[in-house]
Amino acid sequence: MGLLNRLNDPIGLDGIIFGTVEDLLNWGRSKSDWYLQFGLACCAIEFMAVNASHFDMMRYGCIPRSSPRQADFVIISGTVTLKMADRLKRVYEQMAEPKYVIAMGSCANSGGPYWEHGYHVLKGVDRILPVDVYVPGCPPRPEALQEGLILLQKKIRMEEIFRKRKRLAEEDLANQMNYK
Amino acid sequence: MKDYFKNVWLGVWTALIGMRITIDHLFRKNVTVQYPNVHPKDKAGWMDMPSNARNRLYVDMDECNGCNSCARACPVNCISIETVRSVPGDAPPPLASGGKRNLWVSQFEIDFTKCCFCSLCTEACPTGAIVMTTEFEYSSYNRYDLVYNFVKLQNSMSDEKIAEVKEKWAEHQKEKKKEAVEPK
Amino acid sequence: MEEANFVFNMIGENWIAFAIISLLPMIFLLAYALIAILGELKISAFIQERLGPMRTGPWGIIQPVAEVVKLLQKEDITPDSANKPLFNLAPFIMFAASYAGFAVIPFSSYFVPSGINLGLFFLLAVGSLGIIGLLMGGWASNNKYSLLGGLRAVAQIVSYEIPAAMVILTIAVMAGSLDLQEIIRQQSGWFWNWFVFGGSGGWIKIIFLPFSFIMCIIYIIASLAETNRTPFDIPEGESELVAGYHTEYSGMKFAMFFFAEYANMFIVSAIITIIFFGGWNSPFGDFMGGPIWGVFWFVSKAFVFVFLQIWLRWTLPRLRVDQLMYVSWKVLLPFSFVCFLALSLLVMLK
Amino acid sequence: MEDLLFYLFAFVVIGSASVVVLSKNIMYSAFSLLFTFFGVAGLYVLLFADFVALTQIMVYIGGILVLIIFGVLLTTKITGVDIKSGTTGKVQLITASVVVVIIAISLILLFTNVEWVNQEFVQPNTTIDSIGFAFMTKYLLPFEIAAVLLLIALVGATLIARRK
Repeated sequence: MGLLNRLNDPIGLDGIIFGTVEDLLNWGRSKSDWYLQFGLACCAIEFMAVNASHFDMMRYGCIPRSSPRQADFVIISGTVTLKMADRLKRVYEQMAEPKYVIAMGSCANSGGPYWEHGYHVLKGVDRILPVDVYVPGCPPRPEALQEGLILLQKKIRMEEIFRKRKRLAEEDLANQMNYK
Repeated sequence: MKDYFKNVWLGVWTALIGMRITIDHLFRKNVTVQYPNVHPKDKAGWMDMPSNARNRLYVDMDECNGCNSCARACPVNCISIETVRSVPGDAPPPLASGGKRNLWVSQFEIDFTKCCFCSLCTEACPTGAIVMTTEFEYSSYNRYDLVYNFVKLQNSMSDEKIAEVKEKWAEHQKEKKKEAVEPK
Repeated sequence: MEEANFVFNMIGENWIAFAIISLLPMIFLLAYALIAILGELKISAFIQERLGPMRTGPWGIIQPVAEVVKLLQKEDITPDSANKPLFNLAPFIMFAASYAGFAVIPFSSYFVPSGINLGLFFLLAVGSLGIIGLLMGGWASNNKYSLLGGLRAVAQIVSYEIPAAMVILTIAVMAGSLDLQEIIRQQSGWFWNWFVFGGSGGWIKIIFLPFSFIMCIIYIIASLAETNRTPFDIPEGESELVAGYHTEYSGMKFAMFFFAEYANMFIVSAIITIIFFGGWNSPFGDFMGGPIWGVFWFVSKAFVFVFLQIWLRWTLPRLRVDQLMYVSWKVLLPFSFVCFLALSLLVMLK
Repeated sequence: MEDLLFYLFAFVVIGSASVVVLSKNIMYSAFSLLFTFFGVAGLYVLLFADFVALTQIMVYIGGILVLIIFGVLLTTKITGVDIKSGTTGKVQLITASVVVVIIAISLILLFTNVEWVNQEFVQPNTTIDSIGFAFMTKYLLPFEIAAVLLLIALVGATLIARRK
């Protein structure tokens, strides 16, 4: 189905050539996710559990990297205090594109138990980072984190590489037309 | 001198012990549970969900009488309930378990990004409408998808119905005010 | 030098032959790197009773391909305050240094890229070339962790080169040659002719057998340190230095460091195989002998030592810096001196 | 082809050596020594002195260059201050250039005036044997004296290091 449709316009950005290349690139990125060793609070315990033998995060192709330069995604596992937020943002900015973020647990999603009176807590990590997947739970079960991981991989598989540039150019053009 | 050789021997020997242990583990059966294939809710899983597992909340709107106990019990205020009082003669349908209801529950929102899954709301609930389920797979790409409005989800009240009920209550209030003013 | 390369035999000594000969180890290296990465992931997983990559192909066997595809499209960051020319040059020097080692490795009696008669010395010399790449990368990153990692790596490699050199000296004495092919040929026959069992010779060698065995262990330990593998991976110890000398590297440049590390692993395994375990010789005399089986024996013997390195990595904890220096200067070096004297005596007695 | 390689190596040596001299950043100087040493090793190979070439790589690159870089890294404050060589003043520059020009002119004159004997060169199969014999017979005394000197230096260095 998908492959046959691509035969209509073989050299187009959706065509069999670029489309397949895009699929391959997306496949590589989704199957080889290196995560940053970055634990913040109690969610990090569950995160460690996912790393350990019973759940084995490496099944998804996730290898721990301690340097943000080599990591592909970061799991915000726990409460992000305002003091840590600076550091977290810096670590995220040090990561090489393409980079992804999984917000794990209530604290990372929206401040969690501290959302109302926590004077020291960032109310949701999406205030400073673009979060890709939100995993609810306080803390989430290890399986829930794995589901988040699978969702992230699905998202990466669906990404546009060649079409994105075209689409952005079109949007740009449309914006300019509107402006005039 | 004797200590030196003892030390060297100890270093080599302990390394060999360690290597024997790891090579032993290399050929053992692994303990990994392959999550999407082996689900913890299946009995085949290495451990099924414990009976007191605290996961996603579920609210049975047919059982909810809008008493707000759960919202008051919630330590993080992640439950927000809006109720509309019913006018006389237009009472909501009774609870599924048979109790009387005086309030239309027009909105029952639980923000699962804030919820700390402490289960206090389930204990506070007089009718047992709010319960902890074993469902944990509800990650999402969008934070606002995690705010569950159970009224909408279960379609217990349509928007028109809510508007109608609100209007009725407003009219009722007006009439009451008029009645309160007129006798003077 | 006298027995020709099979490529030369087939198409004569011309440019094409040289090109093919210089590319063959590269092809081997690419294939080996994929296998070794998968092996590292899987062996580490099995040792910890996990499964390792499972969701990329059947049993995750194409995981390394995904890694390569990923690393190819990662952003290539050069930090703003880094010293750009040196920062970009370092991975290439590192990789060139480890690839240079492949120039003299005899894969079979009929294939060695360059059959110089100083092969062993060449390997020792080229092994020290990578240090500069490490130091360059560590310094140019303008990051304190990188710099410390680079300095530690250099201190470690320089001090472990001395026991390694002692071992190689011993082998030179025992074989009377530095030519790798000649060294291997002296170990032909059954496996008790290997240098780890004292080389060929009469029954007198039984007395010296422990010494040659200790020599082998000394070289294995020293080679672990020279490739920065656990338990000697303090240059990239995650708990102290973020990732050591390659903290600031990302994308393809990091992949080159990674690749060079795996190439180094193979080179030291190949050296162990050549100088102690008879290179491409079959362990059972003429059984499965010959040049084509030679490749099989050589590669499988080398892979055993690659496996040993991976096995040790998931067994032993990281050494402290002072312990590292203790092991090198106070344990390996005296032991290698004693063994050198003993084995020289054996050569005289034979 | 060998001519081509010779010019390549010569270019590498001269280019990197001029970087060593001219660069204001000491680190650049130190690291370009790598290419100088390597190019010289290549030239040795072209002269069929493979043992000397490998010794060049091993001793100069693996030992001395590392020591130089270590020295530069550990003696100068790295943070905040650019590492610069301090010998680029005008007086030194002029003096040095005069000396260099004189030496260069005399060298060129020397090279052009000497009658070079072009001898048919026999490629030796191995150079180690002859080096070993030369060390143990003809040049035994210099060899031993150099060894004693190195030993003295080693002991002295240990003594200095132990004193603190």
